[in-house]
Amino acid sequence: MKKIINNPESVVEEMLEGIVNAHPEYVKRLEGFNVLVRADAPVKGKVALVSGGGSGHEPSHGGYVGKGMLDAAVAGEVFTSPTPDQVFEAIKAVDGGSGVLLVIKNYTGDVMNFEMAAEMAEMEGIKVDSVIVNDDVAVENSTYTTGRRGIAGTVFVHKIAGAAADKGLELKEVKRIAEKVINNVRTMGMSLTPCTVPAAGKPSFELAEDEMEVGLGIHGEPGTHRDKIKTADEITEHLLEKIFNDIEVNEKDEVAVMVNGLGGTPLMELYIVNRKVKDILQEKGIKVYKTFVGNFMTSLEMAGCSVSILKLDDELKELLSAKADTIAFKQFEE
Amino acid sequence: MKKIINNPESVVEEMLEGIVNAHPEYVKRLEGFNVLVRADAPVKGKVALVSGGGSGHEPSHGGYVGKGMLDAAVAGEVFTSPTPDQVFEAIKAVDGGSGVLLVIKNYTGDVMNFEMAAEMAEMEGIKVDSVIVNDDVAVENSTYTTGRRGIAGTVFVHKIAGAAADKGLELKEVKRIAEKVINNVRTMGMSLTPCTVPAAGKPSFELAEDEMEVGLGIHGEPGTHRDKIKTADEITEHLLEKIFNDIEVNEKDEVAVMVNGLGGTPLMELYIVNRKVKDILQEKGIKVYKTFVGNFMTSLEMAGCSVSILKLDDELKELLSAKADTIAFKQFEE
Amino acid sequence: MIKIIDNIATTIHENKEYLTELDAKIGDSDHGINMDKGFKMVQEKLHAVKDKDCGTILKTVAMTLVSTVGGASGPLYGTAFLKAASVVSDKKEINKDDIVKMFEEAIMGIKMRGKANKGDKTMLDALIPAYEELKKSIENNETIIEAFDKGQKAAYEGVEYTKKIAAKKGRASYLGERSIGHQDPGATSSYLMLKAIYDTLKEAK
Amino acid sequence: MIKIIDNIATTIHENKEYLTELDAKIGDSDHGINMDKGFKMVQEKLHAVKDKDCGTILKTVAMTLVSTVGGASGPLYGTAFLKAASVVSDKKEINKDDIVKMFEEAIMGIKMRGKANKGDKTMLDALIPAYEELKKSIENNETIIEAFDKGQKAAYEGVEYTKKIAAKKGRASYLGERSIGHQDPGATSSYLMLKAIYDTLKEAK
Ligand SMILES: Nc1ncnc2c1ncn2[C@@H]1O[C@H](COP(=O)(O)OP(=O)(O)O)[C@@H](O)[C@H]1O
Ligand SMILES: Nc1ncnc2c1ncn2[C@@H]1O[C@H](COP(=O)(O)OP(=O)(O)O)[C@@H](O)[C@H]1O
Ligand SMILES: [Mg+2]
Ligand SMILES: [Mg+2]
Ligand SMILES: [Mg+2]
Ligand SMILES: [Mg+2]
Repeated sequence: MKKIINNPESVVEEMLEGIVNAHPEYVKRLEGFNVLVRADAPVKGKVALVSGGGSGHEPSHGGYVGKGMLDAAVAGEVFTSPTPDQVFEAIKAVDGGSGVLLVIKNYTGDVMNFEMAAEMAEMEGIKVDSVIVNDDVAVENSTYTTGRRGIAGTVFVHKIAGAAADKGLELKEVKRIAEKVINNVRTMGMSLTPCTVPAAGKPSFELAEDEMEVGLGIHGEPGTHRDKIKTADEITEHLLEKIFNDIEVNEKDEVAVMVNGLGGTPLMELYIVNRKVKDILQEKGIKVYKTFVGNFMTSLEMAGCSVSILKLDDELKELLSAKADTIAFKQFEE
Repeated sequence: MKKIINNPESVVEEMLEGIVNAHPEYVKRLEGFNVLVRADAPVKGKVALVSGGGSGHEPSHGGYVGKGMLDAAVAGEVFTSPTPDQVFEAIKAVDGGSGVLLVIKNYTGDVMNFEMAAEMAEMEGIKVDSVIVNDDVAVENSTYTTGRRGIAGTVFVHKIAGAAADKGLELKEVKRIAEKVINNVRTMGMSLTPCTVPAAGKPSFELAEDEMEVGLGIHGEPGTHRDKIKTADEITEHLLEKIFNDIEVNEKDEVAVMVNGLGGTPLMELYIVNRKVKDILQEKGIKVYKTFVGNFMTSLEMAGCSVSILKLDDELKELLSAKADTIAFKQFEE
Repeated sequence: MIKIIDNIATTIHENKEYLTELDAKIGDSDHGINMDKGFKMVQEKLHAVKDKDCGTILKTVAMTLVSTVGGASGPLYGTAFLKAASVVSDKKEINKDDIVKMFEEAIMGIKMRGKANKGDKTMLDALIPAYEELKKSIENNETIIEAFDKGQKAAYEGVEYTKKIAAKKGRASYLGERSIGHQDPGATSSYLMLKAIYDTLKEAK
Repeated sequence: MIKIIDNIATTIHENKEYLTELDAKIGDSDHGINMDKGFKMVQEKLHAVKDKDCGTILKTVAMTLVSTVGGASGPLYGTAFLKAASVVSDKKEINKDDIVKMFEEAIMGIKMRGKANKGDKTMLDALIPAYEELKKSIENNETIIEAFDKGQKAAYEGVEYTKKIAAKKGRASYLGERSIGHQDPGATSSYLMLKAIYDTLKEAK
């Protein structure tokens, strides 16, 4: 295991200290908890957004705390959901009187821990609601299973619901908009290498020099299949094919694109993927409204990428273009 | 070689297409050249900043094209300086009548190719001047050698000189400020893994499972020495020690910090490094004015990091805090 | 009460590796580690509440599990203990009816929290049969010890049954059919807890 | 003139691997590749200017090298040819004095561009001795062929000398003392070019 760390047990603690040291103008930490909240929290009168999950997906979610996105991010151990008491503290710290929306990635542990926190908060009279992001088309969706996982598409939920809250919309409205994003975003990923959870000390799986894993989760869960490494264009075609099998996007529709790196893949390769994404969308007559390329939802040092497509309407477009000023996602108003 | 690419020969071309596809609101490409210029270039009356160098350091330099930083970035082949004709086109395209400043990283090839371009531009009556960044303390500086290399500190030059140009300062002043940054910034790096130039197909060097290379350049040049992997705290101590051996920073001085990832290292580790940087600076009574943590000047997928320290005065502080709106570096005014 | 919980904690600790190995097959190999972490903390906290009413004690167990176990089983077992606590708040003694009611509430809590059902290859496949047997036994006026004996035996059968079915809930569900043939770790820890209760009661007699 | 340049290109092509191997030892193993890429393009462009004056021809060579070779040697050789071109602009014939002047200007150009000097382990360690011998020979009224023969021999000695010294300029300078024992690739390509000129002149006689 080659990592720049001190002690596998303390990576989350030390990372959080490093984040707060670096960006005190954006975030402060709730003393005694693995929770980062906006430096100016609570914002009176604004619906607050809380997200989080296991660590190891940086900049998710602490990097999105700030104006126009999250009010708090709760950090669990690496790839492990945070416990409800942590989430509960986050909710209490950011509630500005207009209620709190939890943005949860769809994993059994995350869902249950966040929902328990919501109940605790409600018992204290805080208005809490939640949405569950499930954009990963690699997993089949069915009401009889745990359903699709939440991956990079979550960042679109943070951005757009965050903008809605920033506009002063009420909790019900912010939730409606978050769910609209969830219903319209799909993601599919692949990786070239595994990653190593510091406490485990060894890679989550093994891949031969000429192999790639397709459709895997962001915790190194096994994907849909293993394949010989293909060209960037072929990989991109496959990812988009899976996405378009799951969601109908028609000619003249407008979309936002996110080409997300899993942590160990250089930007150069992500842009090469984006070139092909654009080509394919252009062929289909789909209009790209905005493109995001970078490391948004990572799996430690895993090499690989995911592509997300978000179908837009006027409301989503306006909110996606709104100002955001967080550690890792900044955008000027247009 | 595990990469998401189509053809090793066309990575730069396809990457540039991917960048322009993704960010047409920021950059356009000079037809037939590997040059990205501001979408609104040339900006009349403003001193223009041009930088560039070999590719493989993304988001350097194309990611810094935009308001408050660069007017153009010239992309050579991977780890190879661009030729003067390319740089010359960039200069012509962005000159807004107030002259052009070239920001060159100190490598023999880069320096000579950019200077030839400057001469070509002067022959056409364009006012051109240049600065040479040499922040890498791993290499000994001496007038009898090629001198220190230019690495991550270059991004501070882009930011601060870019802000000076944005303020409407004249070429001489912008150059003076760029040189002030260069005189006050030092960087030291280390890596855990090599990187692979796509056209070469194999890693630039080999490192055992328990080894790290200290003081290496951003093209996989050999470092000052090879060592057993140490803890993050020990590594950080060593990097800062080398920096402070080279530049005097006293109690009460204010600095900006950049903890830069080389491409394959997760943010988590960079923040763990930053935690220790802050501790050391605090012990010395040095005040941290601003901290930047992320992948700013990379070496393809190399795992590792560098730390840069920039000594500030009031002028540099003001310019560092100024608004910047580029693809990869965005900052709201404070 | 304190004695029972203490014994549960000891049992879980003794089976830490075993539970983790089961989770390695179809999950993320942390079930034993997480459960042990939780019950160790429970043991530490028990001291402070040992003279309190049953509701307070169980609530302490619940909140401790919730805030230390994490993953799926933390909130599930936490909810179960919390719901059971609500039946006996302020009570220092527990009667037979309380036991049935506590059990019932605990299962409803788990169902509510995890949205799973019998046959989904979860802890419910141990707990529901155990509850049914225990209830029947008590309705037939058998002793509490007899009731828990029947309960733990039914839980054991339930654990065996989980080997035959595919997971529909939790992390194992990503494996689909490939989860068949493996025993569910959560069902196993549920069985172990019931066994620990039965053993404690029998010993105390 | 065209013939000479064509032969230089051929020589470089034949030594592509050799020059690259030398660069692998103390540089980044691209010198032969880059030079060959440049001179191939020169050969393609020569056609269009073959009836033009020497200045135009040399300027074409210079600009082609500059825009295709890259790295350190691209601008250096480009500058050298450009400076040489300035001596013979508009001329269709070159005399002995022109040759000395062209050579002198080329070396000054390289020095100006690369800020290196004799003894820094660069192409100058081949070119400066060559220039000095050639100049002496011409001042002594020897033939152009004789002058180039002495020049290329001095260049060869210069290449040998680079093995003995440490690099102070260019990429090899990061190696410091560790560069001793290796022959400089740029000095070698300079020698090969002079040799090609001499061979062409001798053959044409
Ligand atoms: N929705 C659910 N309802 C009931 N039990 C569940 C559910 N999901 C998972 N479980 C139980 O939790 C166990 C796994 O617990 P654990 O390994 O601690 O959590 P995680 O899967 O988050 O790592 C499973 O074996 C199963 O018995
Ligand atoms: N400053 C300099 N002045 C003169 N010649 C130089 C200088 N720097 C490098 N060279 C020459 O350039 C050669 C290397 O050329 P090349 O490999 O094409 O460039 P790069 O080092 O950029 O890859 C060296 O062998 C040396 O002869
Ligand atoms: Mg588990
Ligand atoms: Mg787990
Ligand atoms: Mg070279
Ligand atoms: Mg080179």
